Amino acid sequence: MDGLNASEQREFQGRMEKKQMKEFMTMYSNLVQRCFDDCVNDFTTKSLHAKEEGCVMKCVDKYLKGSERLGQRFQEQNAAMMQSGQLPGR
Amino acid sequence: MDGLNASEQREFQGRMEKKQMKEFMTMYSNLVQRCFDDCVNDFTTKSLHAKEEGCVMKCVDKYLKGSERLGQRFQEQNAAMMQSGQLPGR
Amino acid sequence: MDGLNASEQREFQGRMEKKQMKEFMTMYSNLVQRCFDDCVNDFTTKSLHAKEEGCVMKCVDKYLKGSERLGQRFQEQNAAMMQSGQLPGR
Amino acid sequence: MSFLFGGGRPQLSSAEKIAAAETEVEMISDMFNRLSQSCTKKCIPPEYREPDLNKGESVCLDRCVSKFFEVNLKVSEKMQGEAAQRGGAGGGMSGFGM
Amino acid sequence: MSFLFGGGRPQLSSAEKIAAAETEVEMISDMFNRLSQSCTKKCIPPEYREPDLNKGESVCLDRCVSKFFEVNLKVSEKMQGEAAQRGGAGGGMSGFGM
Amino acid sequence: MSFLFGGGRPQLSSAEKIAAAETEVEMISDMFNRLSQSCTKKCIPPEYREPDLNKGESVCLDRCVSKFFEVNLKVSEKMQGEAAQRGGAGGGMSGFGM
Repeated sequence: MDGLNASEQREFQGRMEKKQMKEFMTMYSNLVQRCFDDCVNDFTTKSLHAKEEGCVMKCVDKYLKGSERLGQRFQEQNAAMMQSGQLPGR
Repeated sequence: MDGLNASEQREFQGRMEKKQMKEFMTMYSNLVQRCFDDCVNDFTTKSLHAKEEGCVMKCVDKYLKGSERLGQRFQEQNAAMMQSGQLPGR
Repeated sequence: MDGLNASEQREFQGRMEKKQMKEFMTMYSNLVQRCFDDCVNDFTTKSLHAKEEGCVMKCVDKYLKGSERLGQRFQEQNAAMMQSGQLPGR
Repeated sequence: MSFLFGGGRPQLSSAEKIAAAETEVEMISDMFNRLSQSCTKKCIPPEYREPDLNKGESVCLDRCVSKFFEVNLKVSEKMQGEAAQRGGAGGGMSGFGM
Repeated sequence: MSFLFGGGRPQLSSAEKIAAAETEVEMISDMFNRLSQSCTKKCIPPEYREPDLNKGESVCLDRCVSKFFEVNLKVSEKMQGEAAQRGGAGGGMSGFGM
Repeated sequence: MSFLFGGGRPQLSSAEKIAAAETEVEMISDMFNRLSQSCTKKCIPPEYREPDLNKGESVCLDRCVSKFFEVNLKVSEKMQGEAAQRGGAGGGMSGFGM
């Protein structure tokens, strides 16, 4: 990312925006699938019952908070690693 | 998909055909992997035995029928959702 | 791959190199995730302990040897299948 | 998908419009793949005694699709609600059907 | 892969031929990745007592590859049979090797 | 990522430089996705009694990220060591941070 000139930077930014959109959609789909898998296991009815719906809501909240926390730690660790000269003994 | 003019539609169709090919291949690979995983668990021989082969055949049939049914229900639900003004309360 | 002329071959080779790089990265990520999943299950400490580290090292070795072996067998089988006129009874 | 693409964005180039339509199809197809994976696992036991879907499996698949859509809708509403609270753009990503 | 591309299609442009070759490689590589995943799970227990593959693991991997190819072939034959019955184009997708 | 791209390669075209930067971002994002998947599974039980992360879950996630980075570093060092032994180019793929 370092050696790019201004016009290369712009091109790169454009591609990153597309990627971010995809990342967001993947995150969203993971969220739906995970909360569905964990919360919905009764197929004697065709609509969600209250307990399942409550589970889904809590699942979404917890998942989003978890992702946020993981993202923060990841960035900290990544920054630390890059600053440390990247590799131990280098 | 709505706001595309004729030439945009053509370009879009072309890309969709490529995507359909990929979808088909993914479906095929999922099918092979799933039936292998579920039916083959004995590695004392190097060829499939009759029981494993029978399991694979039934697995393929059932999987294809299941996919077809899921596809139908999915389209129905998706159509219903789009018709209903998309979002409740909108 | 057969019907390509020289310049098509070059274009194809170029794309294959990019793909190989991606394959390598996927293999690397799979390796990290698998050895992490199998070896690290204690979160009462924030650093790896000796037992976990030993497990990761053995896991990496075994995984790489396994991948190599699988790759060899895969190529043999694939070659045999293509040579046999591809499909039984053809 | 106005939630994603900003319903009222003024003018998109051809390339952008095609890309947006493509993204929409990709998202629907990704959702279908995930739904298939989840519902197959939940409804079809890995024994394969017969090649046909039996009654129980069929009904289970049907209901599974319904419930998956409902979960998708709930999640989508919840996330829009939160985006709106944070002063987000509004608009609506109403599940698969854009 | 003639099953997919229609063996007797008359003339493909350069771009189409390259894309077809690319698709072929992608499919083979996808199959290898899936086979690796399945066979590693079935043959290598997650304990890692030693860094080498032991005899049992090695033999298991070899047989697992054979059986995976055989399953792929059976599935491919079955699907061609069904495509043919529906008056499909014929041709043949003979597993990984096109 | 000099391990992958060969630190000392002389001159890259614009397209190559952009592609390299893109690959780097993709790899970091792939690693984050895998870490998220593994750590969520290991730290958050699928019961969802309350909408917040409790203390135990929070601490578990923090430590899980640390340990995942450490494993990544160990694996990266090991593979560089082996590449070097085989007379490889040297350079260094130091985990996520390139």
